[in-house]
Amino acid sequence: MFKDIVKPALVLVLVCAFITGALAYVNSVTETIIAENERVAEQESLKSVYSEADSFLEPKVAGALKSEGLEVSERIEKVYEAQKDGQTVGYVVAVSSGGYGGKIKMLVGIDNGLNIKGITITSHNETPGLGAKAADSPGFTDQFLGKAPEKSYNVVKRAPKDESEIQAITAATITSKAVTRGVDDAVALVRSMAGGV
Amino acid sequence: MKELFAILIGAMLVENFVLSKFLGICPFLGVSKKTSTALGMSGAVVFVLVLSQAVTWLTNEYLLKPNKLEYLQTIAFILVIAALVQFVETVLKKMIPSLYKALGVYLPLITTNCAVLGSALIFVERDYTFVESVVFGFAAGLGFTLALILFSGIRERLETADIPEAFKGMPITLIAASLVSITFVGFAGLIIS
Amino acid sequence: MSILIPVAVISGLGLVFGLGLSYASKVFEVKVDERIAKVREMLPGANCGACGFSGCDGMAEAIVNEGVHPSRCPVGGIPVVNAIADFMGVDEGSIDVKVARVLCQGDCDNAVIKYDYVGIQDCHAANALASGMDACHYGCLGLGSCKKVCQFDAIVVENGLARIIPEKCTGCGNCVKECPKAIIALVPVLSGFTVKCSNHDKGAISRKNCKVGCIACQKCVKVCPESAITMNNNVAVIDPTKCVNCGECAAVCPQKCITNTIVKRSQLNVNTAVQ
Amino acid sequence: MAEKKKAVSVLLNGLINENPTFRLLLGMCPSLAVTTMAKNGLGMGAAATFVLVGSNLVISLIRKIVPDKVRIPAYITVIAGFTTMVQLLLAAFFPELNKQLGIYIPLIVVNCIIFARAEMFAQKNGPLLSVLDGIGMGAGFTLAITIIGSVREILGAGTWMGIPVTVDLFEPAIMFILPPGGFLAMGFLVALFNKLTSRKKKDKNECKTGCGMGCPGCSQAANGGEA
Repeated sequence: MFKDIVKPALVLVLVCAFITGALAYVNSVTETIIAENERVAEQESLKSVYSEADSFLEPKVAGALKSEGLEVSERIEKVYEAQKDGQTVGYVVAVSSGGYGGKIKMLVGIDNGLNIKGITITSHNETPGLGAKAADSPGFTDQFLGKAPEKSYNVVKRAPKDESEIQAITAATITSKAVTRGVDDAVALVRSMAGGV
Repeated sequence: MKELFAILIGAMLVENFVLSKFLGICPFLGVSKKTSTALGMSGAVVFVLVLSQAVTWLTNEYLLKPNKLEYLQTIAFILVIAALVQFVETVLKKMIPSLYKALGVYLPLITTNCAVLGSALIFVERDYTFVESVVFGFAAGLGFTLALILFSGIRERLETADIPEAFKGMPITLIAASLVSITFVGFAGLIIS
Repeated sequence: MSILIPVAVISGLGLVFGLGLSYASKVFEVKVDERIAKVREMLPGANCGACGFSGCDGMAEAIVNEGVHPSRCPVGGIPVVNAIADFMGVDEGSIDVKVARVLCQGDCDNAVIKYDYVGIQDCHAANALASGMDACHYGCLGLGSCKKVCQFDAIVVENGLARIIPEKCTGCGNCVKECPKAIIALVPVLSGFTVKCSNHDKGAISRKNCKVGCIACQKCVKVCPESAITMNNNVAVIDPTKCVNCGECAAVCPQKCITNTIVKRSQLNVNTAVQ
Repeated sequence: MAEKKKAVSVLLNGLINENPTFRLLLGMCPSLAVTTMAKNGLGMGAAATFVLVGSNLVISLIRKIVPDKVRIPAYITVIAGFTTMVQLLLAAFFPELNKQLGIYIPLIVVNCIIFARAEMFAQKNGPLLSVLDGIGMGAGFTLAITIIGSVREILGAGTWMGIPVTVDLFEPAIMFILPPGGFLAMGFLVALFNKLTSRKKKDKNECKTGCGMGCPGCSQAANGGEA
């Protein structure tokens, strides 16, 4: 009875315990460093989108925003408040909209005056060379910089006439539209948050 | 309901486990010599995938998440999968010996099958609910079956083709696999979300 | 302290699975006669089917359950047969070890060809096309079908003619079944002399088709002291049981198609060591 | 002396004649998925080697006490333990590489090479030989996937380790970064590997085909030598 039931179980438990013990120790050592890395990475990406701000408050999740009665589309993930020497000068909105190959996650920096400070696409799996151009070459996202239009942007195939028109990336209209919708939602949210000042 | 359907089609065609996510290639190349063995293997993979998705989801939800042990995911999942496969093997050996003989050596091979652990890690990354992750596992299994049977048909034809010496065996199979996976790239735009 | 919780969780899992697995393997124990596993290990494991069973597993089961005599496995040779016989407590019995031999000498230089064959490199394919490119209807096509099926790498195709290496051949008989011309025969390894030709045409025709074909002149039949050679429809056949390897026939054969294939004992592959 | 020679042969074994990726065709999942860039190949190879050596060592130490019933779960736990260790170390000290290799680090656990070596080698040999085998196999694996990574990166993106190589030589074929390119590159590389290593084995006098086109036929089909 002992030989073929308890012994195997015991050995397995011993192996598990020993290995997990070592792992837990390694984890306790690396945990702080990993958290630090993640925080630094996050700050960096926020900074790249909103260079003037010097610090960012803890993000508010979409659910919390909804409870504040703000206009939150299901593309919004969370919002960081951007501060410059203590004052809230603008917001960074984390948005994720459905692109060609799947979800495109991006950060949109918008100041109180509804000017778009910067956009970076944090993760996507669009086809390399086509949809991926939205993330790799800044040309596309720079079109959004500057004053956001009253209503929403519209995506055009030819050269844009005015501020509110965005030229789509050739052969990647779905991606271009997805990014634009994401930016529109971010602007709408910030507009409702900043009370349309 | 639409969400489940999207996952089902997505995992089967768009992110086909073998041909676009590169998971489960070892059995895919090793076993697809004959369609009969391919059928047996994919049957086992679907069976194990569904079971393992359910069990791993429960372990993750009630064991790992409450005490914040996310870093132990790999070890816990693989332990569950290995035990599950061995359990299935012993039960099959007793209950349905004919099926066990048909699967033969492929059953323990599933433990090291990247698709099973891969799909477990994906449902964590996308934090699917229980039903969604089981459907995802099932769809991934179907995708695996589709790719495997499609490919074993091709390989049977390859046997009679006149292939240069250096390309015999695995190289020509890999090139055939790349052509098949080009067709699956065509499904990329299918995501309806 | 924070180390304890993870260890507890994973070891808990380990415990549950350890107990579960060993309990399951106990409950679902399939009664298997462990002698079968032992015999299986002793068998060569080539799964060639020469014993008539589906493979070594089938053979092992047959030896243990149905009392089949181990000598049915030619591949293993004497040592394997003796080992299993002792294990099973059965007397070894005698075993005449067989080796395959190609009964043809028609390579590129000797055989005349009817047409240039540019097709799939397979004897069956060539044979389907007017029974092969060789003028001699019975000759070896040299496209290596036998070589493809030989698991022991004992067949070499040289200059358009298949040749079997006696040391490597284990007598499993797969090539005998495979050859579309059926000119590979299993002969006892002791038999020194064989007529390396199997054409049944009359002398005149065979002389036209091949430089080294048997022309049924019957000189060997007359000269053999043990009268071990008989004519079988225009080709001489040596009966291995009667042949004493004196070599008279080979000396007298005008076409030189009787060759001396005595294998020195030391060359023999340990599997087919003669008693 | 024999002991030392055996150790060296075990070490070199993994590199050429039993190269896990090109010869045994193990560990296909990571070697196809991660090798979109040579740098990834190197990173993945190093991580896999660390896990392989570590798990070979531990498994060869505990191989006597682990009963057969729980052999697979126990070995897998050891391998998973090392993989998670690599995962944590990478996340802490090489975050950038960790982001690139993403989901494929945990998949080292089911990398067939490691489990195969554990079953085939570590279970039968002592710790020292197992570690050497781990290093040999790991080096072979790293070498192979770095080669695949370089081929795919040069053809697919025109750069190598990030440095643009083929500036205007040709328009890079994006297909090589996509999954089909992985299979294709792997197929040709394995064929090349077969061609190179099989040259020694081919015996000259064997005339490959029958006398289809008379004797010249043999020479034309074989390797140019006169029949």
